[in-house]
Amino acid sequence: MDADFFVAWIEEAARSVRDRKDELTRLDAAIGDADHGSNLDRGFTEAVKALGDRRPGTPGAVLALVGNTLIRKVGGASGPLYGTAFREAGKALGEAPEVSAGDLAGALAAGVDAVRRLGSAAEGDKTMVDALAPAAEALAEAVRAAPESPGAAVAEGRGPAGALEAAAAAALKGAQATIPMQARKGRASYLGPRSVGHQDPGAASAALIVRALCTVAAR
Amino acid sequence: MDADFFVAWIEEAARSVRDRKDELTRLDAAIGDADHGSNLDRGFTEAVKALGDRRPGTPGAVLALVGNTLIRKVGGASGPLYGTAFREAGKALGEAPEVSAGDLAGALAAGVDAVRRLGSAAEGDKTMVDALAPAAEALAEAVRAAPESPGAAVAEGRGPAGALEAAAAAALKGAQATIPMQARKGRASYLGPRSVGHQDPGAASAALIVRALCTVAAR
Amino acid sequence: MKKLINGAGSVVTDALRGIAAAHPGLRVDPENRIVLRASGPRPGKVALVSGGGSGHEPLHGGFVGYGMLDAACPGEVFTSPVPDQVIEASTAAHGGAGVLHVVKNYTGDVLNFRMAAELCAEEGLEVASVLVDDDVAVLDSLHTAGRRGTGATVFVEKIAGALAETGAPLAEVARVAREVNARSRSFGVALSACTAPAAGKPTFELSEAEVELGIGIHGEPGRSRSAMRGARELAGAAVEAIDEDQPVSGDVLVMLNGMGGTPLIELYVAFAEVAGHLADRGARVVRSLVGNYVTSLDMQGFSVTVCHLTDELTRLWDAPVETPALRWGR
Amino acid sequence: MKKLINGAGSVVTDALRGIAAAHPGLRVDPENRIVLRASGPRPGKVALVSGGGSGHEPLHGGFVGYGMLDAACPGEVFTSPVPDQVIEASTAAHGGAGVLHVVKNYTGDVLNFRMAAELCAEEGLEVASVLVDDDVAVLDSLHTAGRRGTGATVFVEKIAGALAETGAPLAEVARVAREVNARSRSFGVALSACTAPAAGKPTFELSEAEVELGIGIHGEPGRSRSAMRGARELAGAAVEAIDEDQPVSGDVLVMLNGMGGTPLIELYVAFAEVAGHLADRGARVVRSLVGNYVTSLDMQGFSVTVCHLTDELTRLWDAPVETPALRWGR
Ligand SMILES: Nc1ncnc2c1ncn2[C@@H]1O[C@H](COP(=O)(O)OP(=O)(O)O)[C@@H](O)[C@H]1O
Ligand SMILES: Nc1ncnc2c1ncn2[C@@H]1O[C@H](COP(=O)(O)OP(=O)(O)O)[C@@H](O)[C@H]1O
Ligand SMILES: [Mg+2]
Ligand SMILES: [Mg+2]
Ligand SMILES: [Mg+2]
Ligand SMILES: [Mg+2]
Repeated sequence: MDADFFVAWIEEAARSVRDRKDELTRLDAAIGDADHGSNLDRGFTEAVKALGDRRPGTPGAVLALVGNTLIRKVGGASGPLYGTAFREAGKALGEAPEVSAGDLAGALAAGVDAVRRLGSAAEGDKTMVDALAPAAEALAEAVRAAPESPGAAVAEGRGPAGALEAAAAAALKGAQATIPMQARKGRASYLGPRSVGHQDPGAASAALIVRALCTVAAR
Repeated sequence: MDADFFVAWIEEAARSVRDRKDELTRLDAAIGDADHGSNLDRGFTEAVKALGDRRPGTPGAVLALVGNTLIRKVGGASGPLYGTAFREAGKALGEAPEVSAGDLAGALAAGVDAVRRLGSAAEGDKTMVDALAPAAEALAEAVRAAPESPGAAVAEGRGPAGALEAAAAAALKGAQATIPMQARKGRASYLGPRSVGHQDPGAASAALIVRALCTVAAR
Repeated sequence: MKKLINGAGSVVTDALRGIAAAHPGLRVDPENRIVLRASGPRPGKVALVSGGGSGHEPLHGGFVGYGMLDAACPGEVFTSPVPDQVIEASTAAHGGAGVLHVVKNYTGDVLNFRMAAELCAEEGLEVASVLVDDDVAVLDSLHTAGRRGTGATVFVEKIAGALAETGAPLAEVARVAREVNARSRSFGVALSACTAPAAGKPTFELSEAEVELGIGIHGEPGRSRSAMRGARELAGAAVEAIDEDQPVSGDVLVMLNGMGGTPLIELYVAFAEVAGHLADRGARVVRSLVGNYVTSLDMQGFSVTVCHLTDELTRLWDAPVETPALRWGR
Repeated sequence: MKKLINGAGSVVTDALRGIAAAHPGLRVDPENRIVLRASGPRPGKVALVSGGGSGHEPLHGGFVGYGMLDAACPGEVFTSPVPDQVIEASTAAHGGAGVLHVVKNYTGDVLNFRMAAELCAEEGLEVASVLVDDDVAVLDSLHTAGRRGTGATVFVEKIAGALAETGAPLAEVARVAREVNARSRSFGVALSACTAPAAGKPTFELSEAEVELGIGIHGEPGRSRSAMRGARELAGAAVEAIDEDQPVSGDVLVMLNGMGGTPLIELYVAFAEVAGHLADRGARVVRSLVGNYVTSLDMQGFSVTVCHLTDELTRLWDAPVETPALRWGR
């Protein structure tokens, strides 16, 4: 996977966020402040623009630019959190012009760790971590199960695309699992028990973003 | 008709205004500021209280007290207008302990004239004058047609009660005739052509007050 | 429409208690319903007295204080005060140099203040009156009660109040008050109707797609209903109506006034557009107010008031003022 | 819900243009979205910088000026500003004596200000931060993001701003800011939800018979829903919640804050009740603010903030201030 692949991912994520913008905002209206959809839409739109302007040459540079753009353009809680996640993921990919599924798994793990640290959030707190962490684990697991042999693995559905499918499914499951949780981080925590019964908007957007990765890999 | 008759009139008017308070307010909401019902209710309630406290001994004194109370308690346009009408009507009755239907007709005419002067309003301007003026004329007319011979006149239905019935009917007709008018005085005039199609609240309350006179006379 | 009140019957008295508790610079007499300066009348100074229905807060009680009003008399919601209040206020505020009544042009206000002025005169109190009638939405013809008094009231009270503070005689204070009124024009737009506590429901119904143009400050409908548009177009409609009546030019004082239910962020959006439209017409906004000054309960919407300044008016506008709602220079 | 705007996308920039047009004492940079004092940084004075999502006007831009903030950075509606804005504002406001960031305790504000502070520090700018977290409706436990910052922000900015104006060093200014926060508690009540322009509909639904108790300033629902009651009872609920957390006593500064859609007459009614409840508990309201200071777009409702004063805090509260939304003494 090269820089173009990662650019394509961000473009796909941007499309998907735009398509689901109102739904994300609606989720945020229920237990937050009704801006998550516009926040991410603004951020990913700017990220795509920045990528088009600067055309970074490596996967690491792509993610770094995305992370910085999100930090510079989103604001709110999700801006620094997603921004830092992309920046740390980019850092993990180093300066290689091509990366493997294993590298990607490592990058995703690094990104999730960054969110955990910055937001002091653990799984079960009803945040984006609840979608991102299982996705990172599923990806690492799939990669461990099918070590790098692109041809065969892809044929069996366990290559990058198959592994990413597992990650996307895990993210979605994780996002849905936030519904019964009581929030302990972010704005939703102010609601106490009244936060139960609603999906966390950040977990929902995280599932979309991981799904976009899988969509692009399956092309 | 003595002071008690006039006190009974005001009590009946107060009851009637209270009963129709919401309707008067609704009429005022359509082309004014939605306070005519509460204004008159407050005023007549206070007038009844003042009459109870002070028990004036002549018809003229009753009306003067009512007028002063309305001026002191109502505010708005209707306070000074109705207040002055009652004061001038009271003045016209002088200090006589008993007054005739003819005296009453003269008093009503004096009251209407006072409203006309104070409000610079003519018939057709869509104000209380459009109910009061025809009532005063009808009363004067009925009295002219059946000069003071209480027994006979009452039997024919043309005594005080009959004459007052004519006045009340004229007031109601006058009030309803304000519906198609375009207002030229008061708040409703701000609406220009949009004031057409609504009954003037002051004309409606005037019809109630004249009707109360008739109700009491018919007892 | 929910209201933060104890009951429709006590809202004016309850609010007066709040005003008394909030502003030690005021002396509130809830019994007689008058609001005075705590410092009492200043001998030799013309006293400014104003009043009108409640529901327009901070008008008028919020403008009592140094450099502005000496007394205010709030009536029931949207109902002009009774003469007794005006007489009481005038007597209490009188500093021996006469009293100026600032009266908004509504039949009720005019009649009640006139009666009060006559009775004051009988008592030997010198009273002059100035009528504020700045609302261009009302055709000023023999076929109406004349123009309504709205936003310009704030300008009249501020500027005449500043002149009174200098010890100017009654005739002079009345002269400048009339001049401010003559040089001011207003126009209002409603996005929603207001709900009077006693009525319990909105005075008119507006769909999501409509606005009322040319509304007053008592919940009455406007001159016309029109399609809802953006802030730029609505501001344009207001500026155009004003400009048609009194062409805007030169240095102007502008108030972008909220009707009570519109948040400040939106008022700033509208003010930017008003300033733009005025500049397009060659006028220069040299002084301004943006906020809720002459409200109509919880109505959503705004009004624009433009006053053509002279050097004297600018100087008096800039003079110190210390009231709950307007304060600078001290 | 109609809005007086040109479009959801431009509301913050459009409002900033209005703020710029209305307040010559401010320098507004709509590009970078920062609001500064027109007079520029004062050498040797600690600079106060605050910011947060838009939709809370006059917070924060309306508190920029002598005796209060040096700069404000408004984010999108209800969205904390980005680090670039904070860095830009801090750099522009810096007078060589360090910068105090006044940060309301929300994850977004905390993270963005923290990132900005780190980057400022890397550039050699001395930055201290004070976190405002006064809202007693939120349980302050490990199971939440901690208490929200609401009304006390105004007190912190005013009082710390007054101290900064005296030339006090950064540590001192930060100390007094933290003290004000520690001595302040707030509680809010909503009669209706607000509508964010981008969302287009209310964030929650409330029937005519219900209120939300313990709401924040971002349209989020409160801790609980309860039956609609009169102003006296609702004010009582707010005072009680505050008193339970930090018993009210002695001399207090009280803000009766409107959420944006509630008219002033109702805020005065509520303030009278708050003052009464506080008196019943033995506290004395010696300073107060009644009006729209920390709003939540067009939400109807109010919040109460109580600050336990010390002589120092009272003196600093009384010190001159000259901002669009708070002005006295000059
Ligand atoms: N401390 C945290 N750790 C991890 N994620 C968080 C934290 N706080 C908030 N979030 C995530 O951010 C999302 C909200 O993002 P957004 O609505 O854009 O920001 P804001 O809450 O500032 O309005 C939440 O749904 C949650 O997933
Ligand atoms: N100039 C006037 N002359 C006669 N009647 C008037 C005049 N102005 C108003 N009215 C009457 O007063 C009524 C309104 O009374 P009310 O609602 O109590 O006062 P306000 O208009 O001050 O709210 C109108 O319906 C009209 O009948
Ligand atoms: Mg949000
Ligand atoms: Mg009326
Ligand atoms: Mg009225
Ligand atoms: Mg937000």
